[in-house]
Parts: sequence; structure tokens; C-alpha cells
Amino acid sequence: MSAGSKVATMRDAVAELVRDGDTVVIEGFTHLICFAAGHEIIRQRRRDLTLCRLTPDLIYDQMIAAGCARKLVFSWAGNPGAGSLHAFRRAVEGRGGPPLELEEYSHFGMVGRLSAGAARLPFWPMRNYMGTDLPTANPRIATVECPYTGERLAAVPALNPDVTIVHAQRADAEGNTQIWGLLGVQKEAAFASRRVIVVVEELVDQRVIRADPNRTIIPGFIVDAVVVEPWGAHPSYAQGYYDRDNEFYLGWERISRDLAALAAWLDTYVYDVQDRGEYVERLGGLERLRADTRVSAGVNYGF
Amino acid sequence: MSAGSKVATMRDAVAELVRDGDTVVIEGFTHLICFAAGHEIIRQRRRDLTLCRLTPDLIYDQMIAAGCARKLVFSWAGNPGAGSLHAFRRAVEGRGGPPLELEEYSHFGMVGRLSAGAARLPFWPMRNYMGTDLPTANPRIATVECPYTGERLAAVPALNPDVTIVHAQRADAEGNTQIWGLLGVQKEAAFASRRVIVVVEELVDQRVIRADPNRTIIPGFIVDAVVVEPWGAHPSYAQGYYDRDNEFYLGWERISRDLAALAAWLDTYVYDVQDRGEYVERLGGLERLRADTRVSAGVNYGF
Amino acid sequence: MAAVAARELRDGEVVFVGIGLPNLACNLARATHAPNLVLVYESGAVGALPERLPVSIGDPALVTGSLMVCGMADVFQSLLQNGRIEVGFLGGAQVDRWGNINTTVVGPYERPEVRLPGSGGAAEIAIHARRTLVVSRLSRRAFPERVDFVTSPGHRIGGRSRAELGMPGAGPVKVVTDQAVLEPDPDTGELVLAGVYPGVDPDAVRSCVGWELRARPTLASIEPPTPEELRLLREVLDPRRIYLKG
Amino acid sequence: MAAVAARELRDGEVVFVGIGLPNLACNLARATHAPNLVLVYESGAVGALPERLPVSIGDPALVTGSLMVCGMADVFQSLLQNGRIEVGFLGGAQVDRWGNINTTVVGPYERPEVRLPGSGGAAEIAIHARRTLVVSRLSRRAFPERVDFVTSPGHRIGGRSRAELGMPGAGPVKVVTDQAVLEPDPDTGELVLAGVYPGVDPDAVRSCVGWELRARPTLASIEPPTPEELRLLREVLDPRRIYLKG
Repeated sequence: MSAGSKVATMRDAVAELVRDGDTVVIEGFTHLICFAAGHEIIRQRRRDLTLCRLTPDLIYDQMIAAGCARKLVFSWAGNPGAGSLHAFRRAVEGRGGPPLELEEYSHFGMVGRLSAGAARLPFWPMRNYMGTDLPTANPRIATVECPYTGERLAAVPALNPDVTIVHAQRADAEGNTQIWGLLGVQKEAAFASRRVIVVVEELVDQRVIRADPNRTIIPGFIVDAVVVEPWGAHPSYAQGYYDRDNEFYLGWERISRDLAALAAWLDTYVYDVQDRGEYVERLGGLERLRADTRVSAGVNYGF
Repeated sequence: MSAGSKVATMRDAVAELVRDGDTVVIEGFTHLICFAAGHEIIRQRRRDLTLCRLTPDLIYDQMIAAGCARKLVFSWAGNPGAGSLHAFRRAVEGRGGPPLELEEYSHFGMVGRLSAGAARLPFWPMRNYMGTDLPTANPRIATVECPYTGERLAAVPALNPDVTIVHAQRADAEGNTQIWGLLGVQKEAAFASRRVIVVVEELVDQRVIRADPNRTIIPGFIVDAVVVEPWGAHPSYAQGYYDRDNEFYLGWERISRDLAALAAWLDTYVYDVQDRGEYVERLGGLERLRADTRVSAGVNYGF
Repeated sequence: MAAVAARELRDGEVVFVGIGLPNLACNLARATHAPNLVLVYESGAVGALPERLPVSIGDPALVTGSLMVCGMADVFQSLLQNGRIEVGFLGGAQVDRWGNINTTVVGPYERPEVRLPGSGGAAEIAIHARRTLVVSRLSRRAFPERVDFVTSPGHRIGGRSRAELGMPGAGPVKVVTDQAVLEPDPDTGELVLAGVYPGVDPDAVRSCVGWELRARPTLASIEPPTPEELRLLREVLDPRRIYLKG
Repeated sequence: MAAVAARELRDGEVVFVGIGLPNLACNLARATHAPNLVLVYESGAVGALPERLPVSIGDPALVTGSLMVCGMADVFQSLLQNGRIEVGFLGGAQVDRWGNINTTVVGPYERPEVRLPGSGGAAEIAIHARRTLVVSRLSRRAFPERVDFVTSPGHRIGGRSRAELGMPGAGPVKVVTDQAVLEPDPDTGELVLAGVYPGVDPDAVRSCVGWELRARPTLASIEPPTPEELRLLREVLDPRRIYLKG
């Protein structure tokens, strides 16, 4: 069984599948954040996007600075372990930068929204938000009555993005995708989405996928394009491939504080480069982040 | 990190953790059905149990025949690929055998009940049952109103068993449990339950678990006892360990039809044996079912 | 029946496979015109390439070499309820005038004459699969005017249509039997005779159906299995004749 | 603060760990009196044994050699909402009289003076963890009478108790600062002075708190870090002083 190959360049995948005004999810919780896709979206100057992520992280801070975003849907907007997202803060604190509409939840709320989207349910129930000011800040957080106990639970609305972009360690040409290490909400985001782009460190033969089917998170039949982009998650990391570039995260504090420095950074590392390969070149290569080897043992699928 | 060992014999685990009147889940969809635990429950003559499983399978047919069950909660009560569960049918069709109360759902309904239980929610919403007679047969199938769209969805009540028994390929002494191949609803059943017994083909050093944490389905801190019982899932199967004993499933048709044959079978293979080892002996060993070797490659957890 | 059902499958489709004849039909289709069929089993095996005839929907042979194994919560929520299943197979002890199927009880639910296994995944497959194919041997017992219990809803239930009841899927598009093929009337959803097997008299079919079976203006004559289809079924897919009753 | 917080953890407990001081406190506890502490990170790493100081809650070092990695739906539903998390750590820009915490905005939500990161998992941790420990440096800015925004509810919110609001967890049992420890009054839930660090004047503490801080009848004197605790913190756990400000 081998349907047509879905392998595409990042340029073509973004050109075809990411459109102005789209609701976009680039997921990956600390692990496997697809900066390569975010940069291509900036290069292609997409506009009026509704950007959704639990943690906007540097990638959405960059996209906000570049003017791609109309709205941000999120649950934690900091620079993990390093400080603030200053493009985001400037916009929200009204200190210059394009205006930005916010729709704010907690992590559990965002997870519930994508779980509902993946199950094609209109809402997701949870015990949450009592006593917090979040429902006041975001009226989309509602309540639902239990048909058995009569108690009122919190509810969040389904999130069904136009396009979800997931970075993964490996996939085959049909898009059967395997991830290990932190899984975040990538599976839910992909199933909730109308269009799905998978970006991988390695394109593998389908035999590799079939040799360990329990590692498959996303089946090829829900994937629209497979982009092969080594180092595509830098400065975040890919378990077993490369470590997180903490110096980059720490350095972003200084760059993002300063409009001119931020603009210069975008020019040098996004607008003026053709593709991911050139980005890695300009950084002088990333071998220093290459992961060491801790290979797990296999398991027996025989019968 | 290594808390106290939870390793126990099947006799002690069942004596301590399975009580008369309990709501019991022995899950495993075709794969990893813990017959060893069912037989010990029969030997210890537990009574008035509410037995819950998507597919009662031979194990609950045997427990019903032995008089352990007061009630059955299920979604498909056949002998997979082989015919009927005759102890179950006799009870339901009023052709002798102890009376049996039924609470019937579809597979999705049972999965939803355990998902709600695992999330400690009182209900689980789904788009289901419109046009079917199931809600008439089972009034516990209700509806819930979406706070966003106003539409009425189906709802099923949470299932939180007193005890859940899960068979697995391997676990460490603390109960950190790994399963591959079909996963069924074991994870949900374990998290939904007040008490959890894990029965394994192999007890492994914690290093084996830690070498591949993505394979862990159940963390030790929700497990009460770990029982080491090779061949414990026979006549069902354990991927990578042994194949399904189809002759046994086919043969059950004849045995379960005939009250005398069924009683004789229970005497020979359950009541008159001390433990699983003796059961396997009486069957003349099960080497014929030993799985062949199809070991997957490992993945790199380095950073 | 397997060969006729197999022809209803299009290459590349995602199919929710049951055990027995549906499994044979899917593997026959894969071996002939639909090599890229994606077989999904309710047990959680996706893209299975069974090396032997699976004897249950949870057969280990469905796991080894498959594309993905997922838990059953994902099967029913992310695949079926999500609308990703294009074809679902259904069979049953009773199929009625409106394509409703009963796999629960013969007789009253509380005190059944025959207790059948029940829904399994059949209720939600009938509701969510984009379209379903029903496979059942023709007999007066199996095709009553009205089923004793609606396990899997068809085109009209208690007078209400699928649309009125809010069912996402299109319902049964074909009922494949051992003598003829029935299809729903596009307007009413009532099952009508669409075609007969070579040499089968439409009146013989009518006598096996518990209602006044109407027929399409022109009946399709159904191609018998080709020699190649027969060879695959008898020599490759079910050599021990576990599911092929002939 | 790390040492004082560490002492609040009991061996074998399941702890929802945040990054920074909470992480130091948990690893100090593991290295001393609580070797069997189970560290759970909201990123999905369970039973982590980090070989290096994690710089984020999703650090790859939390995965390698951990007991289990699960998706975030499982973290929040099967672990946190399920009631399996015994201790949760919280910190924040503002902690008020009733133990409510603000990590969302300073000033009005619509037009904040300072936009903070927001809840992350803090709202649900405050609601579901069996008990929580709050770690925050003492200052008048950080301890107002009333927070600008309730991100994580404490013991009394708009006059209503946790029980009235239906929160499963017990809420903050201790607020560990750099000068003193505050605890909720058992009856009212109001934070009161429970103990001071050696040489700290209770009035100095009062001057850093935006409400009339009451005190327990007898104040506990808090043991300073032992030489061993200091050695572990400074030489083993955070040699580069990333989180230890002294």
C-alpha cells in the first residue's frame, strides 16, 4: 500500500496550504516547534492570521513582529525560562507595533479546545475556571450542565484550524508520522484541522513506520503535505536529533526589546534567506546542538 | 527513584483487591485479556460482581457460568469469530443459569464511559444513538445541550470501577507498565479505577521502562499490585509473546453450550488447579503459540 | 457476495473493516483494483496488511506491519466521529425495508427469543461512516418489514429521515446479498431491488423479503466473480474456506 | 526559599513541578529526605530524573530516562483533573490576602500596564492539586490586599470559599517567601504570618504586605538551610546560579 507521495518544499507547501486570514496552529510544546514553517509564512507575507498555540513562544513573537497576525489565541505567552515576548507585549500594552486581538485560555482550556476539534464535538467539558477571572476576560469560556448530576461544569469551544503545522522526527512520503519524546497536543491539533502540513527531520521508507506502528501519531490520510526540513525546529529541539538552543532563547530577550534589532534580525535570518538551509548556514551551522546517542531497545511485534 | 515493590501473587492480589459486590473491569480488546485474574476470581468464589467490558468474551462467560456476576455492562457479547457466549445467552434468554442484569451500550459508549471516568468527569459527550433503540433499552444513555450551538448531543455516564485488572507485556516492580500492539481502553480503565492490578508477562528492571518512556501506558503511582503471570492472557494473546489460541475459542462454542461440559471444564481448568502454572501444565504447555520474532528498531532519546 | 462488495470500494478510500466477508471483500479489492485502500479496524489497527486471514478484528496479524496503532478512544472520536471513515461495512441478523439493522435481539429486548451480540461499533459506524455497505444473505427471516430492534439506523427510523435525526453519514448505499443487490430509493430511502445475480428470478428475491419489494425500472445484471477474483478468494484469501460458504 | 519549600514535600508524593525555584526545591528534596518523589511536568514527562538543571518545563533532559511520557490531554485530564497530583507549585507577580495569585496582568486586563505570560497550567493546578505551595519574594508590589486579576484562585474569591465554588483541591497551604512563611488561617483562609527566617523582624515583614497582616499566636522560627542543603543547591543543582539569587 503506497498512495502518492505528498513530499513538497516548504515554499510550495506554505504557498498552497496557508492563506491570508487563516486560523493557523503551529503546535509543539517546547519540543518540535516548527520555526521553519513560521519563517516561510513570514517570507510569503501572509496577513490577518489567527495564530493559535498554547505557548506563542519566539515563533509567534516573530510572526507578530512581522505583521502576520490579526489575533492570538493562547494560554501562556512568555519566553520559556528567559523572560518576555516583547513584540507580543508591545502590541498588548499599546507601546507600538500592530494591534493584536487576544483570546486567552489556560493550558487545559487550549488542550480541551483541540480535543473537541479532533473529536468533531462543538465543546469540551472540564472542571475548571471557578474562582478565576478568565471567564470574565474571555466570554467564550462557558458552562455546561451535567445531565446526571445537574452540576455545572466549565466548557470551552472546539478549535478547528484551517491549517495545522506539526514538526516531527520522521514520516514516510504519504505522511504517516512518528514522534517520540514530548507529544504535546500535536495529534489533537492535526485531527482538528482542515489542512495538515507535517515537517520532518527525516523522510523514511514506509517500512520504518510499519516496523513500529505504535509510534505513529498521525496517519497519512489526514496529511496534505510532507516537508523535509532538517533543523526545522531550531531554536527549539527535536529529541534524538538536536538540543534546545538556550542561548538563542536568552538572546531573544535583547533582540525583541529593541524594534530596530528585531527588524534587523528578521531581515538577516528570515527575509534575506532563501530557505532553511541558508538560515542554518548564516548561524554558522548547528552541529554544537547535535544530540548524543541514547537508543532505546526494540520490542517484539511478532505473533 | 524506586518506591516499594508492589509485586504480589495472583492469589494475594485478588484476595486483597477484589471484593464481593465490586464493579470490576478486566479490559483488553481481543489482545491481553487477563484470563488468569478471571480464573482466580472464580476460584476465590467472589459474588455479586458487576462485570464491565466492551466484549465480555470467554472470560466473562466463564465468570457468569461460575456465578460471580450479578450484572453485566457491555457493548458486544459474542465469541469473536467463533459464535456465541452460551452462559451469557442462557442467562439472558431465561434458559437456566443464574439471572443476570444487563446494562448495554455500543463500543463508543463504553469507551466514553471509561474516558469520563479517567478524566473524573460525570459524563462524556458524543454524537451518537440518534435513531437507535439503545437509549430505550438503556435509559442511562442521556443527552446534553451544547452551550454554544444549542444542539443536543448524546451523553453517557462516567464509569469508575472499584477495581480494574490490566494485562500487559511488561512492568517494573512499582507498576510502571508498558504495552504495545492493540491498546484498547486499558489506559482509561486504569485511570478511572479506585484500585488497579497490573498482570504482566515479564517483570523488568526499571531501567528497561526508563529507556523507552513513550511506551509506558500506566504510571506506577496509580497501581496497587503487580502480578507476574506468563501466559496469563491465554486463550487471548500477547503481541510479541504468544498468538491467540483460536482452537480454544472455537472449542468454547461446544463446551459452553453444554452445562455439564462447562461445569467439567471449570472443575478441570479452574477449580482444581492451584494457579496459572498448573493451568498451563494441564493444557500440555502452550509452546505451540509462542510468537515469532519481529523486533522493531529503537529510537534515539538523546539530547 | 465478497466479490460484489469488493467492487464498491474505490482505490485510496479509508474503510472501517469488519471480520468475515467484509474483510475478504476489502482484501480482494486491495489485491485487484484498490491497492491503496486503507483498512481501519475498530481495534485500533490502521493501514493493516494482514499476512494471514484475520480470525478476529483484534488479530495480532493486523498490528504487525500496520501503519498506526491507536487506542479505541482515538478510533471512535478522531477517526469515526471526526468523519475520516469513508466506508463502513455492516451485516446483521435482520435488515428491514428502510435499511435499519438489528444485531441485538430477536424478539422483545427484555425477554428475547435469541440474544445476539449487540452493537459493538455498529451503531456509530451506521451513523458516522460517510457511506455504508450492508452484506447479508437473503432470507425472509433476515429481511423483515421492520427489525425487532434498531441497532444500526438506516434511511428512515420511525418515519424520520437521517437528516432530521442529524446523522452525519449517508447510510447504506447498497445491500449486497447472495442473490441480488438492493439500493435505497433516492427519494424515500426505501430499499428496492437494483440488480440480480445471473440466473436469479426477481420474484424469487421478492419471496425472500418481508415487504412489497419494489424494483428499479431497469435491473442491473450483476457480473459474476471473474476467474481471477475466484482464484484470489479461494486460493489466496480464504484457502481454508473459513468465510467462503461458496 | 528552595530549601524551605523542599521541606514541605513528603517522600513518595506526586508533585506537579514548575521551572525555576520549584524545580530546585523538588530536586533538593529528592537528594535529601524524599528520594521517591515523583516529578510530573505539565509537558508530559512523568518520573523525570533530569541529569541537568532543566531550563524549561519541556527540557529534553526531563524525557530521557523518565518513567512515562504522555500527551498533554492525559496530563490535565487523567493526572490533574483526576486528582492524582498531590502537590502543585505556584508563583506569581502578585499574591493577595486570600492566597489568590495573578500571573496575567498588572493593571486592567483590556489595557494592562504590564502584560504577564498568563495562566499556563496555573489556573487548573490551583483548582485541582490536592494542596499547593506558593513561592514568591516578599515585597509590597508582590503582596497587595487584592490581586489585579485572579489567575489562580486561593482560599476566598469575591467572598466565596473554595468549597462554595466546588474546587477539589485544598489550595495554598504555605506561602514561602525570602523572609517569612505565611499560612492560611484555618477558619477564614486569610494569609497570616506563620514563621520568620532567623533575624527577620515580623514588622519588617508586615511592611512588605499590602494588608493588616495578622500573625499566629506563636511564630515558628524557620531553620536556615543546612550546610548540606546549601552545598547541594550551589554545587550540584544550580552551580551556574541560574535560579539561586542567593
